[in-house]
Amino acid sequence: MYSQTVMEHFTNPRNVGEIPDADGVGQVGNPKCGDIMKIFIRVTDNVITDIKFKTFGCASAIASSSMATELVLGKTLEEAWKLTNTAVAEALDGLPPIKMHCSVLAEECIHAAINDYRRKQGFEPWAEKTHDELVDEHSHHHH
Amino acid sequence: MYSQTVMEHFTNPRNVGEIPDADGVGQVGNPKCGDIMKIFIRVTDNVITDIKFKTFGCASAIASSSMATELVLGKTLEEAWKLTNTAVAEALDGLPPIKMHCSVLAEECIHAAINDYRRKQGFEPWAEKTHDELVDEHSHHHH
Amino acid sequence: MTKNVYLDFAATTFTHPQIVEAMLPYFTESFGNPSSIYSFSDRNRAAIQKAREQAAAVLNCAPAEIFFTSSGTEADNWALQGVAWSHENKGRRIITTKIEHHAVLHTGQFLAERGFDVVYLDVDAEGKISLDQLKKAMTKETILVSVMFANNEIGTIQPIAEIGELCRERGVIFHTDAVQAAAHVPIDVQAMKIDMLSMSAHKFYGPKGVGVLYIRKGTKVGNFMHGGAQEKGRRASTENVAGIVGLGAAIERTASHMNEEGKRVAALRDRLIAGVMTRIPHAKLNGAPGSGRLPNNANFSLIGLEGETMLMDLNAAGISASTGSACSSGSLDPSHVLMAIGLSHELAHGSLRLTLGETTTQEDIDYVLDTLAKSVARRREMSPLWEDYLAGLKKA
Amino acid sequence: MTKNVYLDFAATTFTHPQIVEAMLPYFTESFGNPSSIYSFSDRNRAAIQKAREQAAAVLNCAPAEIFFTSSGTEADNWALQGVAWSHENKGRRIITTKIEHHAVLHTGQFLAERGFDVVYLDVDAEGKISLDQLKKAMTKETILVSVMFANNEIGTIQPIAEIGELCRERGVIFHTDAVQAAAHVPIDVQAMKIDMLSMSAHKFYGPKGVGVLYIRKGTKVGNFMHGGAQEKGRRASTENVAGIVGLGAAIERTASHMNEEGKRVAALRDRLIAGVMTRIPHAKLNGAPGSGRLPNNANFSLIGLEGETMLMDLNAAGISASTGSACSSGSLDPSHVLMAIGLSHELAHGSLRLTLGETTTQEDIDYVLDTLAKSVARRREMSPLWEDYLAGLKKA
Ligand SMILES: Cc1ncc(COP(=O)(O)O)c(C=O)c1O
Ligand SMILES: Cc1ncc(COP(=O)(O)O)c(C=O)c1O
Repeated sequence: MYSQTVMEHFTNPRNVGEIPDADGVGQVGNPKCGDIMKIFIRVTDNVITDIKFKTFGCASAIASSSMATELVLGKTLEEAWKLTNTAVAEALDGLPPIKMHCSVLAEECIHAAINDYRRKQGFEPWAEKTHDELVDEHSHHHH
Repeated sequence: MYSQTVMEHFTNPRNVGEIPDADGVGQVGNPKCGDIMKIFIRVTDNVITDIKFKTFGCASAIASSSMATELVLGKTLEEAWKLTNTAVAEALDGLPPIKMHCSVLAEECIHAAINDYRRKQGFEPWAEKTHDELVDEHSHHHH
Repeated sequence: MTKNVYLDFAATTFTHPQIVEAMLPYFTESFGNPSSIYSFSDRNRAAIQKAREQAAAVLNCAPAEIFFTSSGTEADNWALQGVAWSHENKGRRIITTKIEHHAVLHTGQFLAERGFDVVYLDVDAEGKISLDQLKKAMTKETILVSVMFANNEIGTIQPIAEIGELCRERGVIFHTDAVQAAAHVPIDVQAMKIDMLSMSAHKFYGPKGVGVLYIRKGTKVGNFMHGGAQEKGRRASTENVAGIVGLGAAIERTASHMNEEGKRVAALRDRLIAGVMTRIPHAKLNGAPGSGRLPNNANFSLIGLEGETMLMDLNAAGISASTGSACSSGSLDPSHVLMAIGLSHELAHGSLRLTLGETTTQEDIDYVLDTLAKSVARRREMSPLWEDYLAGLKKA
Repeated sequence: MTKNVYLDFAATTFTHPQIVEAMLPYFTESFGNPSSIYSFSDRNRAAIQKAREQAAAVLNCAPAEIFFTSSGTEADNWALQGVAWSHENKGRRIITTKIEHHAVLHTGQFLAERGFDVVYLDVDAEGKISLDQLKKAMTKETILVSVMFANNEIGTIQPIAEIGELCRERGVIFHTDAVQAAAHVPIDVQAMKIDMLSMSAHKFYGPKGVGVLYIRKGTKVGNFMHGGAQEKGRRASTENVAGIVGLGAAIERTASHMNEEGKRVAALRDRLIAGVMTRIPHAKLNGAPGSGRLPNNANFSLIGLEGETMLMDLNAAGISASTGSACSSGSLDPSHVLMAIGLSHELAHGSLRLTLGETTTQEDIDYVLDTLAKSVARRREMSPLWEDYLAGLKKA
C-alpha cells in the first residue's frame, strides 16, 4: 500500500517536536477527518532555519509532515511557499489516491506557519488556495 | 433419488408389451407433459388374467406402470379398480414428491382400461376422479 | 459400477489438480483479509491482482474491469439488475432471448414484475437470434441487451460481434453470458464491443462458487451485492481468495490450450454425432452444425424416448449425461431452449446432451455409442410414442 | 519480520487444516453437479445434506431450513430484499440498528431508495439497543426487524431472545446477522424465536465464499439470487460443494468446543484488556464488559492516537490488527459503530480492535501489550491532540 519512503518517514519521522518560541506556527486539519497537523518554524534572515512538527493522523499524514519539513528546511520563505503537495507526494515516491489529502494538509500547514510568521511581523499574509480547491486538483474529494 | 424397487422395475419392467386383441385398452398422459401410458388387459370371468403395458416417460413412469400391472394381475375388476396411486407408490418403496404424478397416471390408466372393457361389454363406465383431483390429493400441482 | 464416463462437462468440470494446488496456500497460510492494511495480507492482495490480470488477459480488457463474483448466476443477476436499477430513468426496456440460462431469464422475470419491459428475442431452428429482430426491438427506451455467447444446452454460438456493433451504434449496453464460452472459444471484448460479460470458474476446470463480471470502464452499473467496500466498492463481501486464485489460474491454463483442446474434443464430438446419426434411426441433432456450436457440445432428440429414461440407462452403465427433459428438472415443461428452436413436445422431452471435456477419450465415445444404441432400441420397444411415430411414417 | 501474531480473527479466520482435508475430495474426485440425476453425484448430494444437518444442529432448526449462500453478505442481502419484495403489499417499514454491518446498512439504503421506510435504532454507550425504542418503532407497516446478534467491531451481544419475543408477539419477521456469533456463542433459533439468521463460514475456521441463510419454515421470503432450481428453487447457482462441505465441517467442529474455547480466549482477552487499562494511560474499552461481549473481542480507544498509526506500528512488529478509523477503510468518516455508541471523533479515530482465535497464546498477548505500550507512548509524543488533551485535563 505505501512506498518504502513513506514507511521510512512514518517509522522514523524527521523534525518531530515543537519549537518553544517559534517565529511561526501553523495548524490545519480537524479531529473529524482524523488529521491534525501542527508545524513550528524558526526564521532567520527570511530563511527557515529550524522546523518541527506534531501530527495526529494516519501513516501518510505523519510521513507527509516529515517530508514537507525536510523539503523546506533551509529554504527562503518564498521558496518554501512554493512547495506543492504534489512535490511532497513525489518525494515520498507516491501516495495512494485516497491519501493524497495528507500531502495537501502538509502544503497547507507550511503555508499557515509562514503566514503566521508574516502576520506576527506585521506583513500581509500571502493568498492561499482553500483545502478543497487543492484537493479537487487531485480529484480527491474531502468534505 | 429413486428407491431400489423403482430402479429394479425401471431396469427390468414386468408385463411390457401389447395384447393384440385386448379386452380393454387404456391410454393416459400426453406428450406435452412427457408421459404416455398405455395398458392392455385380458379379462376372463371378471378377473384380469393378462396385462401388458407400453410407457413413454421417465423412470418412475415406467416403474409405476410395471408395478401397477403386477398389482392388478389376477385381481377381479372391482379389486383392480380400488388400486390407488398411493398403493403403487408404496409398493415401489416411495417416489420422490415431484414424481407422484407418475403413480397417479398408473392408477388412471388401469381405470381407463377397465372402463374401456366395460364400455365394450355394454356396461356404464365407473366414475373416475380427474387427474388433477388425484394429484392434488398428493399436493403435487400438475397443470 | 466399474465404468465411469463423465459426459456432462457443460454442467460442471472437475477442478484441475494444478488449480487445487494453486489454491491450497490461501486456505491455511495466507488467509488474511485482503482489504486490511497489514503486511500479512500482502500476498493475498497480490494473488487477487494476479487473478484479475489472468482473467483480463483472456478477455482482452483491463484488470480493473474484472469484478469477482460468487458465480455465473451472480454475474448475470448483477448485470441485469445493476443496469436496470441505475438506468430506469433513461428507459425500462431490456432485450434478451428466449434461450438464455435461467440466471438471466428469472432475473428478467423479477425485473418485469417490477415494471421493466423485458423483451425475449426468438431464435431460429439452430438457435440463433435474428439481427433484424434485434434491431427492430431496440427502441429509445432500451437500456440493455443481454444475449448469451453460447447456449448451455445446444451449444449454439451467437453472432456476438454483430450484436456488439448494433448496441454500440445505438449507445445501448451489451451484456453477454459467456459462462459456457469463456476459456473455450476466443473472446475479445474490444473487437466484439462487449460491455459486460459473465463467467464461472467451474466451467473451465476452476472451483465452484466463483465467477466474474467484466464491466467496461465507464459503464454505469449499480451494485447488486451491497455491503463492504471490496472490489473498489462495487461488490461487497470478504474476498474468496482461494476461489479467486483458482479462477485466475484456471482461466489462464484452460485458455492457453484452447485451440488444440478445442480441436481434439470437436473431433471426438463429431465422431459421437456421426455415430448417433448412423446407428440410431430417426435421431436428430439439436443446435448448429460444425463451428457454429461449442466444440464440446452434442445434443440429440431421439423420438419415442423420454430423456430421463436414457439418462438412467446410461447411468446404469456408468455414463453421466444430461437432458432437457422436464422430468429431470423438477418441472413438467421441457427445456425452454428446445421449445424455442421449434421442437415438438415429443422431441423436446426426448433430448440427450453429451458434453465432452479434457478427460474424454475415443474409447468413451465408442462405449457411449454402444450403450446408447442398446438403450434406445430396448426403450423404444416399450414406448407407445415410438409405435405411433412408426405408424405415422408408414401412413405418410 | 520474524514474529507473526494474528489478532484479526473477527475479520477472517484461517480455514482449519481438518476442514481443508474434508473439502479436498470435492474438487477433483466428487465434482458432479448435485442437481443432476446420475449416481456420480450421489456423494455430492449426500455431502450437502450432511452439511445442512451440521449447520441445523448448531442452530437447533431443521436441515430443510438451511439455505447455502456465497457469504454472510449475500445472506444479509437476501434476508432484507427477500422480505422487502415479497411483503411490500403488507407494509414497507424495516427496522434495523445504527450499528449493523454494511451488508445490512447498505442493503437498507438500497431499499430506502426504492420506497421502503428503513428505521435505524439507536444503541447505548455499550452498543445495546433499547427494547422500548424497538417496541415504539414497530408500527403496523413493519415487515421486518433485523438486529445483529453480536457486533463485529465492539463485540456487544444484543438481547436476541427478547427481540424475538417482541417480533413473534406482533407477527413481524425477525432476522439476525449472526456472522460474528455463529459457532462462537450458543444460538437456539427456537428459544430465541429467530425467523432468519445469517452466517459466514470464514468466521469459524471454514472457507471464505460460503454462508448460510436460515429461513424458518413458513416464512415468506422472495428469492435474491435468481436462476436455476438449486436449494429447492430458492437460491440459484451450481452448488459450491467443497465450500458447503467446509462450512458444515467447520461449524460442527468449532461449535463442538465452543464452551472451552470461549473460556480460554475470554481469559486471554481479559488479560489483554487489563494490560491495556493498566499500562496505557487514559485508555478506554469500547463495548460491553464481560459476558456482554463476544469472548474473543477487545476494542479500545486511545485518545491522541489515530488508528492507522497504531496498526502500522503493530504491523512493523508482526502483529495484524484492525481499527474503526476512517483512514483504513478508504472513507474519511470513522466507524459508524463507534459514533453510534457516542464516541467523539477523536476517540472514534483512535480505536484499535484486537480479536483473538484458536491459535492465540498468552505470549502473543504479552507481546502485543509491550509493543502497543511503546507505540502509544512514542506516537502520543508527536500528537498535537494528545498535547491538547493533557492541557484540557490540567485545566479541569
Ligand atoms: C449459460 C450459463 N449461464 C449461467 C450459468 C450459471 O452459472 P453458475 O451455476 O456457476 O452460477 C450456467 C451454468 O450453470 C450457464 O451454463
Ligand atoms: C457482522 C457481519 N455481517 C456480515 C459480514 C459479511 O460477511 P462476508 O464478508 O462473509 O460476506 C461480516 C464480516 O465481514 C460481519 O462481521
